[in-house]
Amino acid sequence: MWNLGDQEIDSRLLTGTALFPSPEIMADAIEASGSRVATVALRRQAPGERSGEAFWSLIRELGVHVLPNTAGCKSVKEAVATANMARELFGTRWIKLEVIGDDYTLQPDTTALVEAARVLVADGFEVFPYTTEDLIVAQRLVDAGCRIVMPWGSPIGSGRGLMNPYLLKTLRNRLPDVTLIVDAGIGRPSDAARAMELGYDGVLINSAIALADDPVGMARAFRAAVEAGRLGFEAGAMDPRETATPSTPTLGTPFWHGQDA
Amino acid sequence: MWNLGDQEIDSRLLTGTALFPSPEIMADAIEASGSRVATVALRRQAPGERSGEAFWSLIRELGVHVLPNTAGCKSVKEAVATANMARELFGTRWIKLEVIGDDYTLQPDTTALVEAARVLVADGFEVFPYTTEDLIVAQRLVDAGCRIVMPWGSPIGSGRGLMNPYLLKTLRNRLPDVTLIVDAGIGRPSDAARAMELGYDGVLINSAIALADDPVGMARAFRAAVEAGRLGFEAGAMDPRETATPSTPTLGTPFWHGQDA
Amino acid sequence: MWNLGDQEIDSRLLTGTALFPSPEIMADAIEASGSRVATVALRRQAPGERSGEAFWSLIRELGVHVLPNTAGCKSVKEAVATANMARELFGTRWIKLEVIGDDYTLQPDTTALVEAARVLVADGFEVFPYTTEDLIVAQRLVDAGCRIVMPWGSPIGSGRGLMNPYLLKTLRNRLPDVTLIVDAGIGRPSDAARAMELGYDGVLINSAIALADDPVGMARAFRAAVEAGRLGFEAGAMDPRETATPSTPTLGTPFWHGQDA
Amino acid sequence: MWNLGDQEIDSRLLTGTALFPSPEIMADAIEASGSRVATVALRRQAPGERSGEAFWSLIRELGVHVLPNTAGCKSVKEAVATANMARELFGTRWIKLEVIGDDYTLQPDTTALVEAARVLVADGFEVFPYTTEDLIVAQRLVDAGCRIVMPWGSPIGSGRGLMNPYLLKTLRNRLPDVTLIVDAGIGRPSDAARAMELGYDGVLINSAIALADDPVGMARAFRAAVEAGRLGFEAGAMDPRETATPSTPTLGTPFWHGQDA
Amino acid sequence: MNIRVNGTTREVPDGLTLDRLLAILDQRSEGVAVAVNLEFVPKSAYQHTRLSESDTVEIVAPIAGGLTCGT
Amino acid sequence: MNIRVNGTTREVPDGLTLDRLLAILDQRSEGVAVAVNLEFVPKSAYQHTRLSESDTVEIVAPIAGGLTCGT
Amino acid sequence: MNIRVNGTTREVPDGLTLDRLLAILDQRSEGVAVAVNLEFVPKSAYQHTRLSESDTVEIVAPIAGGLTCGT
Amino acid sequence: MNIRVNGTTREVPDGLTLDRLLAILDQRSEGVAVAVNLEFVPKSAYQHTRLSESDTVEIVAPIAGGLTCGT
Repeated sequence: MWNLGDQEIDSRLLTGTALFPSPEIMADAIEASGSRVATVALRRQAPGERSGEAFWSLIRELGVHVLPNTAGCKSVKEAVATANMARELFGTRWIKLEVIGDDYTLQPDTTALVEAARVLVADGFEVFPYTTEDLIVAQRLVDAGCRIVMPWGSPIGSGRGLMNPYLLKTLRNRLPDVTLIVDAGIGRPSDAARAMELGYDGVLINSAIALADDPVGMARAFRAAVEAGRLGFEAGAMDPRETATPSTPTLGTPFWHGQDA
Repeated sequence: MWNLGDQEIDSRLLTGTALFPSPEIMADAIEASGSRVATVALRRQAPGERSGEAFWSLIRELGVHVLPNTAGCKSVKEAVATANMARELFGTRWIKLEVIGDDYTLQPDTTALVEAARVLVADGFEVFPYTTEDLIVAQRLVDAGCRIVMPWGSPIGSGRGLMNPYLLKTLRNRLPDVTLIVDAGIGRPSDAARAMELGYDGVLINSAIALADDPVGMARAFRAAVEAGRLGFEAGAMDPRETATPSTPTLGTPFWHGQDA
Repeated sequence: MWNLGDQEIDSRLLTGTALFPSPEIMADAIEASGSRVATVALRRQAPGERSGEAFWSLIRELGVHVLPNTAGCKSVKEAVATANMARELFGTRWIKLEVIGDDYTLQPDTTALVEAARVLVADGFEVFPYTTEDLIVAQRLVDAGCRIVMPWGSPIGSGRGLMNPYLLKTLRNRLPDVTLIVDAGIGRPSDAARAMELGYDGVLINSAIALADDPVGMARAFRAAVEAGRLGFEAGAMDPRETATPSTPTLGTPFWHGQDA
Repeated sequence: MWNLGDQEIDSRLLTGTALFPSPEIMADAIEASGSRVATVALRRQAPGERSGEAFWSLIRELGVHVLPNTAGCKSVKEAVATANMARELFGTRWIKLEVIGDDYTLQPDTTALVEAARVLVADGFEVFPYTTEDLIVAQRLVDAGCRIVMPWGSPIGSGRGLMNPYLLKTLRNRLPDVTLIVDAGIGRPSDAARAMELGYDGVLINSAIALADDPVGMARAFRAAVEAGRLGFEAGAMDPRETATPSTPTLGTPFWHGQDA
Repeated sequence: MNIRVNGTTREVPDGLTLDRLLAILDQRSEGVAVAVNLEFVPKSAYQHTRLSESDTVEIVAPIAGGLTCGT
Repeated sequence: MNIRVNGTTREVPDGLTLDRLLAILDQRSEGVAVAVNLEFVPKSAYQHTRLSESDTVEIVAPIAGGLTCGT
Repeated sequence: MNIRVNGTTREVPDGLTLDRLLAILDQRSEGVAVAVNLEFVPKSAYQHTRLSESDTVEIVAPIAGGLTCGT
Repeated sequence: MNIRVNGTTREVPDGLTLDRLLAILDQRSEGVAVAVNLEFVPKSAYQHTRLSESDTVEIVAPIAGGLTCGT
């Protein structure tokens, strides 16, 4: 069990709900993942349409904590309005705050992000800001009242894993009391394990599960990987060494060519 | 369940028994790891000493398959004699064949390795050769009758993980029907997961578990990591992409700046 | 020849002047490097002291363009005052703008950086901002009037080379008309060559030259490396391939085992 | 100047002659590269054909040392016969010994390689064996009488650079007195610089120059890169550090927030 | 007067309130949330929120969502 | 009155001008630049810049410099 | 005659058999395995294996083992 | 008799010598080198090297060459 915001939960894997082949596969995959937190989004309602309700029912049945995002927002104003709409619709004060600065890399606009975080925290939200590995920005988010910071591993949907483990590790070391979650770019279970070994509190996965040949199987894989990485972090991994070292003791090796022992 | 030699087993994690803080911790760690195969070695018996028996009893109680190694051997002749002594002592025809060519890197002498494998296979052994990622050597080992090939990840005990994933992947692709196990150098659970994602059939871990601050916890970590990597392999991971790709559909984004839709 | 701000210069290597074993070695190294731009700084003058003048004379004799920096500044105000003092003292409107946000990583505070850049550009400076690889920040710096942007390779003085080649390459692709210079973290000549191969316009080196066993020799090394990387970029390097490809044509190979040709 | 076998030469770049767009571009590129050694091969002569002579004349005009290879050979016997034919044809006892064990990876068959090297050294050849980064094999080649050993960087023509810098460095450290040349896989000038920084005596490049958009420009790039890497090796590069370190001295920084100094 | 609803221009009666707009659109207020001119409007205020010429109205509903979406 | 010069507190005559401060410090104005209270003061203004109680004066000179310096 | 047992030179009676050597060493044959001059000797042959001057005998027992051991 | 020359089967007179083979092929001996049955034959021996049924002859000339060539 660990604390994410004001909730005590038993899984360190957060999942997205997009891009799955079907709603059923999504539901099965989230269940298989053991995840207790699922991200959701908003879109314009077409007149007379009802698919939003069906989706929302499905999510409610899963019994997970819902983490709405401000996907697609490009300004503080858009993000704040979207957060408020999400709070009303989903009945949660959690908000995954995204303020995108570039359409190609989908990179966060960190200046606008900090400003939006400040507004939303003041308005009672638990803000989960999606940011880069920039330590100064992370510190500003914390100063703005964020208890959780979510740096990217690599650009959203790229599946490139952890582009910059050195700075991610620095972030962890410098912000020991902040809940840190790697939020984008993870492609393989080993990437998620690596993030957890660095001491991150969780990882958020969407594309890597939803776009696998077998999303449910991949959900299981990430569940195990996050557990593996966390256990590894807690058990204190050995450091890499420059040279080879035998793991069988050398004393008493048979056929030792040598002088009288 | 999978087949390792003539045995059907349910774990893809093989463990070493050396370097643990105590025999009890070793036994607990192996149990926690879920491993069904443990490596053992031979050493010169000091007159009147009995510790070998105590160790051997402990291993038998664990109920695992025993995989004796020819640790420390530097010639075909030494390796063959050691394999035969091990067969008599441990009552198994399995042998982890090591013929070391260099004291500093503990690197296999692949020429002698192939020759020793040939002798031992002819003599009825199930040979698990410890080798490099050299494809030609692996092919020769297969030609010599090995059903299992164990390339290193990096030098023994170095904890550097997979030095050369490109060649390890090549080996897997080119020898699809051989049982391939990464045998040395793995330092972190994520390394083990990575090896399994490449399609390897198993990994053998010793130092990384035995030298962790908490060996039992680390054994659990590796158990989960091996499972994660295997599940990930079977579920068909997405490929890394050059560019960012949104995982929330863009159609219908609120506040879309734009023309009439 | 290329254009750096309003100057036409013939070397793409910019050098720092700090940390050298002696002023003479500094002068010899800069000369050996072929660099036409040297960074300088300001410090508090102790009463009666004159070493600043000696240093300044030495630099003037080298005949290089002087690029003062705002080293150590942590706020917009400090940076702007320092830039103005530098302009008066060194008689140049060039300023390497550093606004540091963290004492341990010496990481730029990108929000303050953009603000200071705006002020200084309006005041007639040619601003060389030291920043991260953040594309949005780089774009803001360009919007603020910077013609030159200097992302780090890795933290100052760390010698870790290019931490994040993927984002550095993205920056280059997305800002094709901006003068881009890698400004920190380069440790080895091959790192500098790599930066230039990515299409960067120049690199700024200090520690890697000044702290080498032989700074003058290392200056020569970096001179050649920058040239190599630039030539390589211009000549259009081949892309890495997944598989081996012979460079000797196979047709007509002697001893071809085969059917009648 | 350095010694390659019994020759004193002034360039550490060896070049291949294959895959160029035209013989003229090949000649111009070799000249631009400053290389003093060019590899050549043999092929079956079609009746009445004369192109071999034209090629041979062109090479002779370049005035470089000719290094014939045993390209395409897959057995000791083929390699030895090819070496002897090459000696007669090219009038040199130098031979680049290749014994290929796999058609896809073009990987050396190291066992056959050592055997062929032994035969050829005994027959008076100066053998340049193309091998992997395997230390034991390299030691056997030295034992067989080779003064020069040429490990691959990565598979021939793959342009993947140095796959395994750790083992290449180990090879250099363990065989300080052997002439070591990286022989395949180099894709970019920075790869060549890196190999030289590791202390290698030279690099052999073919595809990366011949397949560049501008082979002559790329030849110049590699010339500079090899020089840069060698100078960097000789000048003693700084080691990467875990943390940032300022290169401007901190004492006397203006605006130092602080106590009375 | 003309207003924009979810990116589409519509002609509606002058002084229309938000709850009436939803009625016109045959849109129940459950399951949606609304912003006018980039400001969130809570459900309780629909009745009293009077729209003006050129107002921009966003009516949104839940959807599956992962990380972000570019537009 | 007390002012701070380069981080050190000093007692100086009330209403001192910047050029006089430099003279007191035996500091030629060539080769240095000055900021008062984090604002740059150009050389031409030294004569007319009158210091006040608690002012912070920075007098700086060239030094070798590379990238940044933490403080 | 002199033989080497596990790296140590020992004087033993001429023509000693392997089972007698173990008895002299107070070593039960269970739990150990033996090689003479780098050739494995199965337990069933101890009784008939006669040692000669300068023979090298290895008597080994189980130990924890991981990957390899350099010597 | 039949021999193979550079991979192609050819019928040639019984007992043909290597220099005669080259003549038949209209191939000058300068600029080429020869191996018979995977053994190198130096130029000086062409005259005395008599070919037999099924012999394999390789006649090679210089070509541009880089690293290796697979076949």
